[in-house]
Amino acid sequence: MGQADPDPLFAFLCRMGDNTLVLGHRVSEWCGHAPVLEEDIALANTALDLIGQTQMWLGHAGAVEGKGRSADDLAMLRDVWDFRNLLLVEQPNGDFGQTMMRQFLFDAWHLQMLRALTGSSEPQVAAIAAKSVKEVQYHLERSGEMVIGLGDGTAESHGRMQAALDLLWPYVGEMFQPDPVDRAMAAAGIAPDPSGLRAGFDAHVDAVLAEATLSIPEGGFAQTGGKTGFQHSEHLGHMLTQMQWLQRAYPGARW
Amino acid sequence: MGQADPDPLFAFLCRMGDNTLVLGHRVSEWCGHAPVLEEDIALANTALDLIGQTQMWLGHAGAVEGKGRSADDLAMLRDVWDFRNLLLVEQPNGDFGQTMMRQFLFDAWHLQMLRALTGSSEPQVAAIAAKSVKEVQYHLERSGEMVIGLGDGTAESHGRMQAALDLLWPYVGEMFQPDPVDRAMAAAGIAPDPSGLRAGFDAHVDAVLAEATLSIPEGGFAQTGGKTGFQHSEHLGHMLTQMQWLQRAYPGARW
Amino acid sequence: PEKLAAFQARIDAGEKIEPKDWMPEGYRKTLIRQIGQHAHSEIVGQLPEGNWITRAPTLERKAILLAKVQDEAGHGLYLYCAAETLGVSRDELTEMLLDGRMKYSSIFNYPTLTWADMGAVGWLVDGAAIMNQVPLQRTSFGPYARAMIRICKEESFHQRQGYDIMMKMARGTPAQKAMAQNALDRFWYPALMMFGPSDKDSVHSAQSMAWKIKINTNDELRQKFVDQTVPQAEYLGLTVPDETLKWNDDKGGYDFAEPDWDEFFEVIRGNGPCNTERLAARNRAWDEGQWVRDGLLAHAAKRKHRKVAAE
Amino acid sequence: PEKLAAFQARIDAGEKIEPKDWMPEGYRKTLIRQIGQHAHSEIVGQLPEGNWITRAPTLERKAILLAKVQDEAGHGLYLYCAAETLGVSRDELTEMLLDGRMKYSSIFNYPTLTWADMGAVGWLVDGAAIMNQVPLQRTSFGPYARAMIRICKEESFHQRQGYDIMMKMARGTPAQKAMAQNALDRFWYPALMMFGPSDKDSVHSAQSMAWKIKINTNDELRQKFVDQTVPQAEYLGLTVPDETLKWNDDKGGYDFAEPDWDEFFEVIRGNGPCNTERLAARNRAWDEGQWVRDGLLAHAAKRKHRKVAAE
Repeated sequence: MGQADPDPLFAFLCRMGDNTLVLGHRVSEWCGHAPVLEEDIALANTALDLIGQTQMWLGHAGAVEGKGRSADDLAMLRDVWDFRNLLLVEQPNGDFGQTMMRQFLFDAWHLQMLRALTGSSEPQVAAIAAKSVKEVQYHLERSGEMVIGLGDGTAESHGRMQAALDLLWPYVGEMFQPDPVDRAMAAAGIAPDPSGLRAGFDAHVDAVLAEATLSIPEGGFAQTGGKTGFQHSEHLGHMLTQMQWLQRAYPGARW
Repeated sequence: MGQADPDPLFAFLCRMGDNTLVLGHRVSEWCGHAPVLEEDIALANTALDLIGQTQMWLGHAGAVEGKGRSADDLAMLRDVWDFRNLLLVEQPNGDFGQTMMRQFLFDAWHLQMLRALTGSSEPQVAAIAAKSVKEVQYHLERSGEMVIGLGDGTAESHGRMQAALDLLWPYVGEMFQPDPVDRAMAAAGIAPDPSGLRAGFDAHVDAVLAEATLSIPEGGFAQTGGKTGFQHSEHLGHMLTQMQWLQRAYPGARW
Repeated sequence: PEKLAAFQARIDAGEKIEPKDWMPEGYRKTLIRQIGQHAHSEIVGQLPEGNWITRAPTLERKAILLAKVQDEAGHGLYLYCAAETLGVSRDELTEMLLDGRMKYSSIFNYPTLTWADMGAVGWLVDGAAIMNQVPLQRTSFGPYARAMIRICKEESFHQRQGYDIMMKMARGTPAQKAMAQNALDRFWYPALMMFGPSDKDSVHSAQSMAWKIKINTNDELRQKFVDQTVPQAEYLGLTVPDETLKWNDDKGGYDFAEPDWDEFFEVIRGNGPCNTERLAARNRAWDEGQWVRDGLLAHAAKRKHRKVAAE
Repeated sequence: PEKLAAFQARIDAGEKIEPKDWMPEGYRKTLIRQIGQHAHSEIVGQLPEGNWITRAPTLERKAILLAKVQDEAGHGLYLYCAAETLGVSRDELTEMLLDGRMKYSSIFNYPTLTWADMGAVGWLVDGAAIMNQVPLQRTSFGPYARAMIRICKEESFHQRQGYDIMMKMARGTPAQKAMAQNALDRFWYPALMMFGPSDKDSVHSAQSMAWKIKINTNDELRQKFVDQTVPQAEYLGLTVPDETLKWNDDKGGYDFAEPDWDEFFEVIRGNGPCNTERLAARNRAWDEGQWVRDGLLAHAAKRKHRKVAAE
């Protein structure tokens, strides 16, 4: 519960899979409520990609764990403290701009991470990354365009995007802070040290934000506790009440 | 599931208890978010009264059913179709005015009902009603004052209260439509025929709404399906995901 | 009048009418209403199923449901495009939906209350929709007919997925089976209503049929739907909530009870269980999206301006 | 200066200062800040526990939790009243909370993540609060001292309820026990921070102690809290997350690790896990309540006017 993750590979796979699970869920909350029909379709596409990636990551996590847990078991039957996603992805949707900013910041990290993972010493990790990297390349293009379009749009859209950036920026640092799990993965050549991804992230994000006429807020404080599972935000538990409802209410049923 | 309620007394007790359970839950959602501190306290009081009444009604329902289900079992382990509350009480809080209008319309019916039930042929029903009636008398005074104060306040508050009345009025009819359960209760002298409560309700509600300068919308259409359980609104299921989360996630645990 | 006769002759000959062809105003108006309502139904139809996406029981079920709702948005898009060829913009149509001037299918004013409803909607609602839409693949207006061909293909896929959910539920735990029966109890009559009132009470029918905008009568389609669906319910081990339901050898189909048409007209009038919520949800999406649409337009204009300036 | 000496003499003699009495500006200001912060803490403190009211596991637990949060609102009310006797209105204080000029206890910027947190908050947070507040029953300012008497009575009731939740969890299923330990792991150091930084780093301390606005040093109270709490944790079978924790016979108390004061100062600066959300929630409640407050005021004015007209 929380801090001690005895098997770092399992923990790492849960981190990858919980990120896509939780963000995919958040994005799917938009279904039927987007500002334009084309966005409804695009958001559903993103969510579908993320759900598919979740099935791969958590499926492999279950296999590595070796206790017979399926991807669904991991998604539907763990409580908050066992989740290993970044705090960023569990943040609420807010307005459409906030959703797009969250997506953009995540995509920019995600792409760096997946690119590095395509060279993983663990063949299954490399394979999942290879399958995901093209999807995420596309996510990043789209979310970047949206950030630019809305950041450099009207005064109102600019203001909203800047507010979204101010709100979400403190969740960026967590993506790059290495911890024992990361070090074990790096030592085994399974995954990169996340701190090494920062330069690539910054280069891309700075360029997009500049074009979007948005400014990164001052102060480098980083909220942490998501990927280690030590302390999620209150939002995650509320998400789980919905996401896990049927599996909790009807244990053992097949759907 | 739904239509056939083999034991009308059990069904009737669930109706009473589910009304207070669901409305108590809705009111408790305001906790910490009310427009004035005094209202936070007052809303908590109302919710507490309603939870207390729920314990009595559902406790007695479980006893009548004779299958060993406690009030908590009934509250926490039934799914939507087994709930027998009025559609009115499961409607979302909306703004403070909508919450107060819902409360007022419910209180006005609730008081009529409880007064009649104090003379029930079923001693336990009469006893619960006698305990509840003073609380509800006070709820009605308060919610009526709020409806008047906000209806006859500023143009904005008037507009919001009229909108709340327009939205909620179609849920009033269900309170007074008798069905087989009601007829069985009336025949046994346990509860009044609900249609007989309408005159008292109308007299009080008309007077308060007149003072509040609000107009009852035209058209007598009534939404139904809550108290029979045939067709609740989509809101109830979402409420249950929260309300029942812990009992569903940790079956058999004691708290 | 000569033009009119020539137009009718083309239709009778089975030719497709294309947007640039001459057509009577009545034909155009009727088509705009019909295609627009159909498009709106796809859009509003996202909501009852969208209501369960965040509660889907497995990752796979979530993906299937999401993909389905996404298809509905896609159908809305084709249909708005087909309507636009008749000279009405998507925004105009949307505004008519949002302020209540245009309708959408009454079925989407019913709530989805359990996971089994995802099955029932696919099986019964998409099933009834296909029954309505298959003949429209042969409708006289080209863009509409082509949109329907594409849509029908996806809808029948959705229907099978819905039936598959029902099957899992009907063969599942007692609670799941009860959910499945409950869903059928609630959706049976609303599904029958989807074909519209009996033809004798239906306005517009004769002219629409002459124009091949409508191909079969409402009662024909409803009968066909019942005849197809009842054996499927039996196969699932579920009971259709109609005590009068009975096979009639003479007509080679089932006799069945009419839905409550008073309820139908109340739903059309705005008194269905979810009318207010559905329209409120769409209005909210539209209003809260205003700044997004404005922002993207402003950016596109800036970009264009910069490009021109740079040339 | 003479007045000042007389004032100090009254305090030294154990007399209570009352609102109408003369008092130095510094005394007034310090008290407004302290009572205001305390009131704000009660108000913001509704939120972390309020977060679990809709998920309480039983009807009884829901009622107990709701009553507790209601008590906190009541404490806020007494304290605002006490502050108002010093010439500042509740609305002024509220605005200073909402725009960040005034603070509230840093502990409420931590999230509540499981039901066990309802136990931990009661046991540790209310426990620490009582430790701070009991001496303040003897504070020199009359209205404040009287408010504290009332509040302390209720707080110790809350603390027992919290401990009772922890007990049920710690003696419950393995999952419940794990939840209880997890809650202790997260709340231990934030609870230690509630006493403020070590006195050597604390501003205002000396003057406040002379004025009997502050009675004990932060370190004294923290030590007392640890000494009281560690055996309670042991009784629950839970492990305090401090490997250095050790009984020290010489001082008759525990040696324990300091909390991470960098984290404390970040939280104070607005960088706690929930600062943004807590303030946003209070601002939303206030802003969305504006029309209600305006409406009720307008009605009261109308009513008064009518009454006057009728006389």
